[in-house]
Amino acid sequence: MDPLQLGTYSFSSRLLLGTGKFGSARAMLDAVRSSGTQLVTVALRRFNREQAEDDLFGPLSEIGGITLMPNTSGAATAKEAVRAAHISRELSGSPFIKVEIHPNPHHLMPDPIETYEACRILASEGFLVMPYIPADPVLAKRLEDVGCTSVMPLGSAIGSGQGLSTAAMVSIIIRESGIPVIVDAGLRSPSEACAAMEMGCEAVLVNSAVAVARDPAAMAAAFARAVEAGRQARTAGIMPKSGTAVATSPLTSFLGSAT
Amino acid sequence: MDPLQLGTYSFSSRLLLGTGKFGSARAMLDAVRSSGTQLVTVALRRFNREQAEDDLFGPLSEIGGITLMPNTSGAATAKEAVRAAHISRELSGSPFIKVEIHPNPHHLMPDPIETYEACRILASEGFLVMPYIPADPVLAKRLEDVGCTSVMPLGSAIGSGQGLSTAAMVSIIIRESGIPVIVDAGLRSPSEACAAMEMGCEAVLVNSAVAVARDPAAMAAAFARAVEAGRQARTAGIMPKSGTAVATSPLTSFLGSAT
Amino acid sequence: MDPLQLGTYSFSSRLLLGTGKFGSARAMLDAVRSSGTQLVTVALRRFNREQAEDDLFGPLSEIGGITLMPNTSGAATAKEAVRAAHISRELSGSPFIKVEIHPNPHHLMPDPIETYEACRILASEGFLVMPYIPADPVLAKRLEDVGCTSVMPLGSAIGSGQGLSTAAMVSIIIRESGIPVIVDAGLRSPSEACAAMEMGCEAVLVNSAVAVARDPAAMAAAFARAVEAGRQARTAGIMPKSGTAVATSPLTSFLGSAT
Amino acid sequence: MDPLQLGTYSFSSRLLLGTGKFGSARAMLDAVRSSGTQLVTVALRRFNREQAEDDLFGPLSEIGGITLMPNTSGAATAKEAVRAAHISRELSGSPFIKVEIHPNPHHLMPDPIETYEACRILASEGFLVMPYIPADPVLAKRLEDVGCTSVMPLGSAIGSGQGLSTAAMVSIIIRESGIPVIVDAGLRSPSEACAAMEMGCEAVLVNSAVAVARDPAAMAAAFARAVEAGRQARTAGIMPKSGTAVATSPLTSFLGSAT
Amino acid sequence: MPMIKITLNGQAREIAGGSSVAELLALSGADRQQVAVVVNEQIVRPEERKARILEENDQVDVLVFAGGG
Amino acid sequence: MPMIKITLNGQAREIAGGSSVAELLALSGADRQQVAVVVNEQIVRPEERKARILEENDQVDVLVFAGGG
Amino acid sequence: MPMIKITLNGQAREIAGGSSVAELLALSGADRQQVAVVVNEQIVRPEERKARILEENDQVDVLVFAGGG
Amino acid sequence: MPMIKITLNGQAREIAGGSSVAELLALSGADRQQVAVVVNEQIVRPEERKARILEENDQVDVLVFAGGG
Repeated sequence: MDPLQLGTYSFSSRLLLGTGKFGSARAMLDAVRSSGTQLVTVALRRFNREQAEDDLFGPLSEIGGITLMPNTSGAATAKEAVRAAHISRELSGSPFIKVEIHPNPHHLMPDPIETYEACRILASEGFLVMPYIPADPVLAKRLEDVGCTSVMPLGSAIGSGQGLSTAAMVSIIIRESGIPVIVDAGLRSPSEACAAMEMGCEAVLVNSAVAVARDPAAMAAAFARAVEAGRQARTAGIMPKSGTAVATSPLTSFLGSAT
Repeated sequence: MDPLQLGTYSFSSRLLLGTGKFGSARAMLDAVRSSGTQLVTVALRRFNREQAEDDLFGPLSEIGGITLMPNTSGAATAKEAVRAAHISRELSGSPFIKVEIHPNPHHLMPDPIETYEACRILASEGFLVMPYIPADPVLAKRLEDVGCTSVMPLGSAIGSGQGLSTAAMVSIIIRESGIPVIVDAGLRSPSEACAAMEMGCEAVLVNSAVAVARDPAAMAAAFARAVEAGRQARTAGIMPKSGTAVATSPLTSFLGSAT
Repeated sequence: MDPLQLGTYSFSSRLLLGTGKFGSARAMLDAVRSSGTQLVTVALRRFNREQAEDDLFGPLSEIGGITLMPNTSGAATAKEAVRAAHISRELSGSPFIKVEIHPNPHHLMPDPIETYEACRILASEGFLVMPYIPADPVLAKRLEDVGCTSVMPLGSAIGSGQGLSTAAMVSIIIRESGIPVIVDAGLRSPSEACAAMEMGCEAVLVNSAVAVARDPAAMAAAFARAVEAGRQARTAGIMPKSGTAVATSPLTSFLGSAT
Repeated sequence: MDPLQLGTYSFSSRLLLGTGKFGSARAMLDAVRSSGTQLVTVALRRFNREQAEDDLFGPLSEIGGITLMPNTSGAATAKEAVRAAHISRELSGSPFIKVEIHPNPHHLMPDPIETYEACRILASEGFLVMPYIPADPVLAKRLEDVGCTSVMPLGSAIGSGQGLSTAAMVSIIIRESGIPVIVDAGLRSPSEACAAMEMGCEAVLVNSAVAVARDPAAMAAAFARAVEAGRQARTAGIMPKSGTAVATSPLTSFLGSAT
Repeated sequence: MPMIKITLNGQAREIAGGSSVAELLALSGADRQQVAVVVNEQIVRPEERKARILEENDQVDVLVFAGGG
Repeated sequence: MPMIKITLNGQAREIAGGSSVAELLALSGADRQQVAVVVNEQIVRPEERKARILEENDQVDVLVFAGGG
Repeated sequence: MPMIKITLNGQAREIAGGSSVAELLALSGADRQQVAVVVNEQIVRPEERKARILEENDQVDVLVFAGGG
Repeated sequence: MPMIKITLNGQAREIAGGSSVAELLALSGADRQQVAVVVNEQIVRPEERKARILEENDQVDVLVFAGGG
């Protein structure tokens, strides 16, 4: 399939994977492998010698072909997000940063004002900025204007599995956008990821749906297939809807000839 | 993936493909090949020496690994459908018959009364009966009781591309059914086929969405991938929906520590 | 509003009300009054002197202006439904009969074969037959052909409150039907009843949504208003959907004149 | 019904009406009357002696009981919106201002950054600020924090008639909001307005759906009824959805007793 | 007079031989409202209930309208 | 030999009396592929087609598989 | 008296020097309804319109309420 | 040598005066993986950690990458 272009980076996989909420580091790593993902989100956390397994940097590096996209989770303001980005880059060596500023723990919805300010600053510092945003067409365009590499509108609340509830707005964002649009958050199943790709998203970011599946590695593979199917369908030209039925078989009446 | 079992037949592909409405026999054959389908629908038509290309029996046989499932399109009554089934079996040598009785050319919706009667007769004659039906849970169960091999509820009107508009009823049919449920008609894109598989359909039957795509062969491959993804997701255990957000990243407040 | 015509009967209210599942006979009667309904369903039950309040015939007669539509609930076959209809007419003196044949207590979905047979017989006997049916366009048309007064496709499973899940099929039924189409079962809130009327239903039948509301009488009034609103909107001409935005305000640029 | 409280103003009608796109001033005025609305939006336009009918101030004042809510349509920045608000207040004598800043004429989606800034300023100047916003929960909360009187999230693009496409986000906004939430833009029919009220909106603002109806006055009345129905349903306690059917009739088997 | 066995609304019951349907209704407290009576699958109209004498093993159903959707 | 009238796929047609179904197929160019043959609603199997002689007013349908959904 | 150039609602226009805003409104037929007047981005209230004399290059906007959503 | 008080990942802690950031990491078992170190909001690069001596009341954060979406 045609590669996903983000800044100067090119990825053959269009499935971005989050690493939170897995039952174990092993389960997460198996899912990363079977998903074929090349861009993976991680989050900063204070070192704790009792939870050495927390540290994902080593294990993820060993897989190979993986680029890290740290997020700014925990930041409630632009200032905090910028600081988290600086620390993350120090640790990851990656120019990618997922800007994620959600002050309210009940719904984890992004703050458009703080997100806009943080993205403006980080883009000017040369980060490849990937903001997690509400499905807001004008905000998306303004983030493009300040130099974001992609916009990542939410499908529904993080971890809710309520799917692409924002489809109408996301399709406007796609129509107007000059940068890749990636749906992030809320996708529950591969069919939803496939639908996002059919709409014209350049990629999808999934975490909970894989992490809490009974078999995360199998679910990761299923998402990978569905994302490819959706991209392929988009380029193959999806049929238009019709208000009426259109026969696929000849309606020859020979059968009635003798009745 | 686990095989699709229909009567004594076992298929590795869970995508059934219709052969109508393609721009050319060549386009159809390319789509059949790239879809990996093993069960293909065809329709009876009077021989016409001017349209020798109409005759699909030869070309489909050459592909290999394809089982034919003739349909009874054109039949408006149980009696006509039974006659079409007899003629079709003579020609196909296949025990599969897609019972399709739709008296109204405006919407091509199946007739439950005539369909029930035709299926009763054909099942008793040893056909592997695959009826195209409205998404009617009790009808589906009664068809199982008279010996149908599968039931194929419609997603929406044939060729309309309005998708799985009957999802609520189809999921009841699946819950109650002791035979494979296959969604037939109305699917517009791979994401819809994937969703049908996630719901628990054993397979999907697609025709228009592939036949009228800009690139039918690529669309056929996309459907194949999506069907596999949906089946795999079903078995991997899809996450439940949640009314609220559930964080995927630590919300540690270290970033605010000094603000 | 224009009256609802059913056989030779004319009703100013387009809200039909069921009487089951209410907390008390009083609550039910208050709801009937505040709904303004003129056609009410009841069900046969064996007399039990310990539950004299069960008997709704007297109280409903006292309200005045109410026509009874007994249902055949409990019938699992055409034969049982016909018998229930005879007994009900004896007791109600009303020509209306709601044919309701649902063999499966898990989903209470109607049996199309038995329903068709029962309706054929009862219509020939002069009943005003109102069958509760799956949202099946051909079945609906065949029931019209055998003399039914109306068809009542289900919106979703009885008592499930899942709304008009069958909208796509119901709209085909409406387009093709020569008799009033009434949505029965599954409606959860007034907006859904309103939407059914906007689609072109001639009336709606509601029971659970009113019976289990915190305030059944107020909910009954809300449904009555919503049904009127939907009918009025249907006749006032609902705007078409548009793929794009269309300004409602002048976009004069005077404000920017000096910037 | 309980009144709608906006700042120190109390309205018995919960339907706000826009005055754009009507075929004539007379049609608009008839719709305003039959809707029973008490809060009406208008837009500034340069005076043109050839289109004296443009001037709605006089005619609307004559109706009586109408409060004007001028909008800032045409403004592309906070600065322009603030200027439009000052001019509008001068002309209307009303403290209400609908802040509407949409730079892109293709989709007319609001700009969250400029809208936030304009609202901050106007609220501090004592306006009753009613911003038209994307369905963004955090933006809504921040607008409440700077003193807005209400937030008016869009249902879908202005004039598109695509309905409450943002329902999932709007319900989060309602759950979190301490000020009235009013759905503005995109509603196509009364059932959608009714649904918005059932969700917990305090009012709805409608324009195109009434203005372009075949019979605007009748449609306005239909919306008024639907809004009342939705509010009444909300307070009467809407039933929960159920995954399964729940019988409304006794399933006594007496009918089968002798079969 | 000897008692006879009948079935009333699915329950076995004894009543005095020679009783009429009307008497059964009165005994059952079912004479103060509109009811439908079915004896051995035959509907017994109000005007017939005095005359109709019950016999051994009669299946009697007495029905009313209850709440239904 | 005299011609007889038959109906082939709904069209009136004349052929030489005594012709077999197999001969009709050859004349019609329908002998190079798999076809189903129905004469007066009876299916005529390949092995029967040489022997089966057509008669005046026979209704003949020759069918193939075309694209269908 | 000499004419001066002003801009009225975006259009260049000449009026007699020394004219007031109120006179401009009368000339423009805008004195029979409620209008808002903005001169060089400053709002001119009704009570100020007689006294406010227009000068060369003044930008004048006269605004009314039209239909809007 | 006297102990000094610092804050490590939000927790009060004492270490020997004159200790370097590198030494603190070794004591904390944080020297076997890639970590980010922030002292008083300033990032301390790996190459600076030996030289950077901790002082009374320093706020030290040692961070790693954990799972996140």
